[in-house]
Amino acid sequence: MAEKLLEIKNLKQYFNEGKPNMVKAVDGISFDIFRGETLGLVGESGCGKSTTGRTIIRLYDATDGQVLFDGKDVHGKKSKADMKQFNRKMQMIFQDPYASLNPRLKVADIIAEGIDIHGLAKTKKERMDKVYSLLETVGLNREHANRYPHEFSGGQRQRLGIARALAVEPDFIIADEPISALDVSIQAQVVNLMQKLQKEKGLTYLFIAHDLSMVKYISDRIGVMYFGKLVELAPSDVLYKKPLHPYTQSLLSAIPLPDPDYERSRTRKAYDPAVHNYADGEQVEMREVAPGHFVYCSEKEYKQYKANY
Amino acid sequence: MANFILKRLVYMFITLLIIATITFFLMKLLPGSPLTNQEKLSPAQQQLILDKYGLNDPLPVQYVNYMTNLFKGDLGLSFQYDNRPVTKMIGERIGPSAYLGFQAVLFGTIVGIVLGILAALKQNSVMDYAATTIAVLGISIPSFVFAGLLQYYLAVKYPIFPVAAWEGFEYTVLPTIALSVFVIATVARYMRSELLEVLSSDYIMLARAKGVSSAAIMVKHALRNALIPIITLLGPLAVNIMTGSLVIERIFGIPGIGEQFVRSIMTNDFTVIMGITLFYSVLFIFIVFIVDILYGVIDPRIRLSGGKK
Amino acid sequence: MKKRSYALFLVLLLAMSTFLAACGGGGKENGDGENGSGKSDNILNLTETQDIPSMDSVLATDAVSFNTLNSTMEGLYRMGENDEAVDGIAEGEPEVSGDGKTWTFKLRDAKWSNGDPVTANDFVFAWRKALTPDTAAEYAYIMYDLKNAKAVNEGKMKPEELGVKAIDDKTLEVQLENAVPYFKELVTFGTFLPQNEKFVTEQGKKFGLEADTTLYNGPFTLAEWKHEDKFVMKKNPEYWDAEAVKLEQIDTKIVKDTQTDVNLFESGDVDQIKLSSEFVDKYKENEGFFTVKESSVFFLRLNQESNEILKNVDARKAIAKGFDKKGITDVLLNNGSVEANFFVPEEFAKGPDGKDFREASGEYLKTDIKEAQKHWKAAKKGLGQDKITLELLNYDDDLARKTGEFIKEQLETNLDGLTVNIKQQPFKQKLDLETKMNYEMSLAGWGADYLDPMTYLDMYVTGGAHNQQGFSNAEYDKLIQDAKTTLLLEPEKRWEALVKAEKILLEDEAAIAPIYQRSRAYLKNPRLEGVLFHKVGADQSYKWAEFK
Amino acid sequence: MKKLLDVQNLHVSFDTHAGEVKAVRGVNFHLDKGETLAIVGESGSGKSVTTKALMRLIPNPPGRIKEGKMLFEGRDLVKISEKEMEKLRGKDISMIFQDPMTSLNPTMTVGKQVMEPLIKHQKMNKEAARKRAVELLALVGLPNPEARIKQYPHQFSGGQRQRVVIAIALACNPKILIADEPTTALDVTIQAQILELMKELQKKIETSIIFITHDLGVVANVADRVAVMYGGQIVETGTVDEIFYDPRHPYTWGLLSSMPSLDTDEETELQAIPGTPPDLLNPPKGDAFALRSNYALKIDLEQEPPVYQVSPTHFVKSWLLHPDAPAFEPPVNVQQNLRPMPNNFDKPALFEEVR
Amino acid sequence: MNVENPDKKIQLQKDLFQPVDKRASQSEKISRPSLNFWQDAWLRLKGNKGAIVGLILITIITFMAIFGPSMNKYTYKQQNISHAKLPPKIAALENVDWLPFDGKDKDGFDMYEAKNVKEYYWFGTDDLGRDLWTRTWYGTRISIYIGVLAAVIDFLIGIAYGGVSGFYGGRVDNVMQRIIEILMGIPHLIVVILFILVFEPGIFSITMAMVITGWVNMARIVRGQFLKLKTQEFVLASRTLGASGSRLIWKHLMPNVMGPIIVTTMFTIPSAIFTEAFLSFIGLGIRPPEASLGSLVNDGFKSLQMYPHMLIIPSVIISLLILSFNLLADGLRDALDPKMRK
Repeated sequence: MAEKLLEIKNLKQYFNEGKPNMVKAVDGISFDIFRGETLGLVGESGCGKSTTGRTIIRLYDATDGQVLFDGKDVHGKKSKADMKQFNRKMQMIFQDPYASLNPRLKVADIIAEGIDIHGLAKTKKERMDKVYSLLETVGLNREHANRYPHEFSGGQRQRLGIARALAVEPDFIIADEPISALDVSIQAQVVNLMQKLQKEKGLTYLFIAHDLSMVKYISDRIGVMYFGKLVELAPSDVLYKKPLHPYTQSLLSAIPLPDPDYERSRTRKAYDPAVHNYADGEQVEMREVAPGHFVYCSEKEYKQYKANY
Repeated sequence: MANFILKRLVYMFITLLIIATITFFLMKLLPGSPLTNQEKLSPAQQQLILDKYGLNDPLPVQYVNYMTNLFKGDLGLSFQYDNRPVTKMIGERIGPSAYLGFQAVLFGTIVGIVLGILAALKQNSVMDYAATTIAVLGISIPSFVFAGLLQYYLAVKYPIFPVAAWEGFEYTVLPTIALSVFVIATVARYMRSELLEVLSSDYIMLARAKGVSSAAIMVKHALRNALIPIITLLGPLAVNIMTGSLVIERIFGIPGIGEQFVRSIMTNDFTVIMGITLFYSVLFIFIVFIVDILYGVIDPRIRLSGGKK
Repeated sequence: MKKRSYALFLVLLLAMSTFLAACGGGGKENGDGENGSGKSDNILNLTETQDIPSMDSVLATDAVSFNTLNSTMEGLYRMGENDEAVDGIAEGEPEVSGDGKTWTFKLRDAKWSNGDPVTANDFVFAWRKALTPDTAAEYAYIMYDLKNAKAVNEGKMKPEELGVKAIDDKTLEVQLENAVPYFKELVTFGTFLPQNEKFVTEQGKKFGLEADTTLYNGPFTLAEWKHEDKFVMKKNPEYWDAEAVKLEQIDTKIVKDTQTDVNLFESGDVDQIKLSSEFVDKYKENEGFFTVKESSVFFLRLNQESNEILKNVDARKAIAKGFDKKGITDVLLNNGSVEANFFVPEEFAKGPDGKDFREASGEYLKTDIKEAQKHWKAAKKGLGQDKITLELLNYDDDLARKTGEFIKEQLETNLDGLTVNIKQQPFKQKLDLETKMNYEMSLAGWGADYLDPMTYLDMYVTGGAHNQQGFSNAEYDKLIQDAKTTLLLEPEKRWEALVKAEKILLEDEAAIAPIYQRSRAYLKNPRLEGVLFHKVGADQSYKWAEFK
Repeated sequence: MKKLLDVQNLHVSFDTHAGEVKAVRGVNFHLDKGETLAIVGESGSGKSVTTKALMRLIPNPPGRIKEGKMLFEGRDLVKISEKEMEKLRGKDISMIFQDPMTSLNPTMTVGKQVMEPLIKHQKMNKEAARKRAVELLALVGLPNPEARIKQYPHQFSGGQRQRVVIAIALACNPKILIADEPTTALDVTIQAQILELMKELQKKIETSIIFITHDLGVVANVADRVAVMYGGQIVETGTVDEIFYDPRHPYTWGLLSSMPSLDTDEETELQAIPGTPPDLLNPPKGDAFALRSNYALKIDLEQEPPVYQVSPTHFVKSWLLHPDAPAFEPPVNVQQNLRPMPNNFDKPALFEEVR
Repeated sequence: MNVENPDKKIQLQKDLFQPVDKRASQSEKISRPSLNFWQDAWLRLKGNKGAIVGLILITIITFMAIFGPSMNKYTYKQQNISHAKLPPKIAALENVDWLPFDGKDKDGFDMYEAKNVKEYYWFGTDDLGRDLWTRTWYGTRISIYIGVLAAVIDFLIGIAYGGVSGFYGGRVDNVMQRIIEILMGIPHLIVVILFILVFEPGIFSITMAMVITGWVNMARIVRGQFLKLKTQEFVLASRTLGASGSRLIWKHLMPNVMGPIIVTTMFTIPSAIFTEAFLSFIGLGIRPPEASLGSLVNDGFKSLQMYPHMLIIPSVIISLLILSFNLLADGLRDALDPKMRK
């Protein structure tokens, strides 16, 4: 657990920079991901969690900050070979199972894309064998290789997306809301698969979601984002049991659970950013309240959290 | 808003300058000279006349002269019609073309919209096929044949309308019909597909769920939304039609600018070609600009400063 | 608006169904409308294919301008019946000096439409203006017979040195370079019309651009001029010969499409139209149908300067004889045009003996396929080629196009191994290519500027401005030169020289391949009479027109 | 309690170029006054189609109600004319759609859209309707409604738009409110607010709600009764407690066990339902769920199961309740929550009532 | 479908109530036949009557354009001036009264008899005595050729320009869009005419003249599609895999823009045919004696009243051709447009 696979330092991603409609999608966040763990990233839509993921994998060039993967900076100039190497090590699973597969390609070609790009198969047969084994890995079978994406259901498509990412044997996978477009019954298929793969292949995940119960289930640690900032980061149990930031508390109190009795008694807490009442110039930053439990807070709040912990 | 308009105006101005320059040099590519009765002129005389119009100057000098005059609002004199100022010629010709064009666009749009609605109301019904067929039939016959037949049957054989001339409303009926055919077809087809899309949208479903009647849904909800994309279409279409159609103007004896334009090209009447081209470009760019502004008025989602969403 | 749209829409549907019905049944009847009904008897309705380019007589170059000027202006003389000059502002015959070079004209009392009298100075002013280089009058060359005219026009002399002066208000004296026998007819040409100096100066650049910036002294005045739409002429009460003018008004509508023209006639909106050949069959039995023979001759220019094949006289003769001219005149044109086995047209110029030029000369280059093939064989042998490709330059006129297509097919069929490619260009561009001699064969036409064979024949002197095909023959040059100078006072000899020249041009050299002399078919309201047609200058005169 | 709505043997099909898609295949359910019925099922199970059929909003072509009755206060909604249906829509039955971003007309002010049903059904004049619209928007918790009725939908956030849609739906105090996944597109915090709002308003105007969702958490939160749909049919209905604490259908088991609760730890594997929903172009023979079920019997592949009644309110369409069927244990995390239901019959009875 | 009499079921054999094996693999089975995008589109197209009518007509006309000219002994340029302007006459149909194929003119006068013509001209002759059957189909061939050629070149330039502009985006796109804006501001007519004047009239220059103004439309469509597609997740996915630009373009973007492009191309063909007809109208059409439908219609137009066959036959064919291309294009749009897909 101790080895840092990914270090994110003060990452910033602004869109339309310098224009009146500038958006600070990610506004200076820092965190580490350890080898073999799953880090969950939650927050409301528009809070910047997806942008964070895409910036890490360099779909966007960061406005500022650093992303160190295996100690090497992801952003900044890289040779083609380095870039290819990087692309093999870090992969992504996308949110929309309908938009994430090219409708004009056969499943075999979709899955084999990484194999083709990186020349991982020497013969056609080897290529197809890999495709078949990947299909089987994600619970589909070889007959599916010759079909087109639109013939598959959402869950199946999402598994195809996973197979595609796995084809290059990555170390690290960013899962960008991989289950939020799926039905409940199907979500478990994907989550189980991801867990299984993590165990088998020692993968590291950044799991981005807004479904808190699933995130809690799959993640080792969870970060909560609010308007481009990371407001709380803690091991998942701790986060659920001792949420410190009022936003996290509000978020947790809003999750409905499949238990009528619990639902009858649940009360929701609302979050009003005004409660912080930060003074001008007050230093607000991530502070470690307890070991591994970081909260975005002022010095005053920090003392308070610490006292009540 | 003001900023937006100012910026656009500057853009428009630069675009026009470039267009003027391009046209100027394009025209120099035209083989032949603008002299009217060259057939019988001696070479010495030809030189004399070319001198008079400054056509013997080196090209850069001609260009500078032209642009200087352009800034003064002077488009020069016609070669074909001795001493007639181009500005005046355009002023006289544009009237009938614009009037006819406007009438045709108005009539065509209304008929097109009605046909489009009829077609969309019951998709794949007899009405749909009939409306679509009328729409397509109209543009399947070459315009000069169509115009010729209109004239022959409705003016000569059955003298309902006058044959040709430019003397009052009844003289505009046949050319308007002939001109509007294209508008009808274009608008009807767009209207149909846009309406089909709008009618299948969620907010129409909600309106129906509110108990709004079909007629009210069409008028209050669907039409406006379906019309928005048609405005983009209609702008340039209107420019094209209002700047005159050679065919219609020739056949119905209309003193319009379309006929003038073609003739000036065929007779190398440089100044007139330039003048009409610039006039067309100004109109085109201006209309596109107006359409953009209109968009903001009709579609509340679009604010001029922010661009389209 | 909506209701109206609906109605119009129904009309549209009706139109389409009628069309379909007509297709199926092949509509039997067609309404030969009653012509000219319902219109006032004193108003003549006409059409023109284009607007008047200019009402400034010295700048006018085209048929519409000259026609309108002819109706609204009066020069020293005007063209009367049979292309004879009749009195205009000049009263009676001019006085001609013994050497034929000084002509003195007496002017009658006539008025401009603003009331000013028409004086000799008006002529002097206009003629000088026409020849001033700044004016850049394109028809200036027609005045080159005036003394010093060419020099003035080329800026080598001052306009004041031109051989024309006003002795007094009513007397005009003209000096000529040569004793031109046809000068009286020549001054009927539009460029010789007078202009009121005061008015012209007043109007400046605007002169001749609008109805009210132009001054008239002819049978009619231009009362209304809507550019590109129509123009209206009204009888001029100030005209010296107003009594002879029967029409009150002439309305001319600009109509560019021949079909529309016919439709307007059918609907009775117009009293007289030119018929294009497509319509001749339909109307040739009509009471109002007639044809008018013009002076225009159409021929193939054969470029002998740059084209190796056409340098060969046999090849030229083969081409000139190798196509069916009669097919063109009788089937294609179908309007009274005659096949041309000549260059100087028939019924055009009469010799000193009063006989037509054509009677004095013969027929050359008649269609004769066998002869043509013989020549062709000889040509191929001479050239040492068996496959020959020639380009035929043509222009975007319907008749020209068809003529070209026909000739191409004929030549290719009749002359073995010949391929003709047609290059079609707008008229302007075609002329430009001819001027640059950048063509091989070209379909061309030439119309007379004055009533003398010279207007055709001097084209082909070596280096002539309109030679444009590299034809050069010393004997020819000499004959023409003599006819222009030394022989002027010996009409018979001059006539012989001209006949000989044409023979050299055609029979010996086959420099060009004549095709046809054009006639035009017209359709008029049968009650319309007295419209005169001319072979030079303005095409028509309406001064004496009337409805019977 | 009186049945406000009674749907009997409803069949809805869509004609596509590939053939007839039988989206709803014989659905029976009823709705009592004042209650909330949740319909749960995955996408394609026919839940949305069922409710759209109730509103007669199935676009025709390609869709059509093939068969069945929809009795609303004794009137069969299948049979009445479109005109009469228009009078009902928005007044007696109204609807909320899934995506608030697209369910408001972008070119019409919010005020007008709220006023529309008021003017249509309550014959209000413009002024009265406007006043009422302001009240309604205030009621659904939109701040500053006076100013906001003049604004256009794009000036509202997703949650606010859904509030507007609710205001529209409730404008005429409908007897039935159909909410088609009203919170699926929203963030959890907003979802919670909207759910609270709906419950609050239900109390105020005593409307009955049909709530469609695939989120069992939401079901637990809002429902009085639950109908579980699968493959175009309702496979289990019961009170909310019966469904969560005494589920009988293997599909319901699957649904419940595929969701982690907050205390499911990482070591417990989720019980995923394998495979994909059936293609209703060619519905499988027998029990539609059999192919994905861990508890399938041979007969499931042959014959469609009948409906068994477990309690007066609890119905299950499964062969597992047949006396001859072997006794299966439900999955572990369902077992954890099982508790005895007081109203259960001794033995499931074959339900024969022809409804 | 409905539940059978439940009483019977109670007595069902017990062995039916045996658990069956877990059939997870079977549960992933896809029951529908495998259809790729194009097969699916074809199915949709087949359902569109208009499109099918269009397709059939195009096939027939194309067939005639290829084989029609060689169906009789005449060539498209062979003249027989003594046989000029004959109405249509077809051996088998000459005695059918209501058909206009009896060799009689519009006044019922038998022109063949009058001119002593023994031959049959199926579509009559023109005013140079050329066989109109041959010329019409020959002209159809040229027209289709011009239309298709223009469309293909439009297609290539449009894809290249629009593709580059859309794919690279940013400043490149900005500059390229400005260029397009300027081009749009210049009246097409002048460019078209100029082009033909500079490069002598002929099939190629006519086609190029149309292309020179036509590609802009295609480029805009391709660009729009590219801009839209390149943010799609499947493209992002490919980028995260390290796909090169050309791979993204050829494997991912291009196949997905084919739908709209094909539709646009289908609309380009009729408009090119029409433009050619217009050029004929102003005298800049195909070089004689070649023929195109446009030039035939234009020639016939003048003889409308006297010899209607010279106008009607080519008009009907050009109209049918345009109509069917439009119908087919409409159908294709419905079949290929993702908006219309479920």
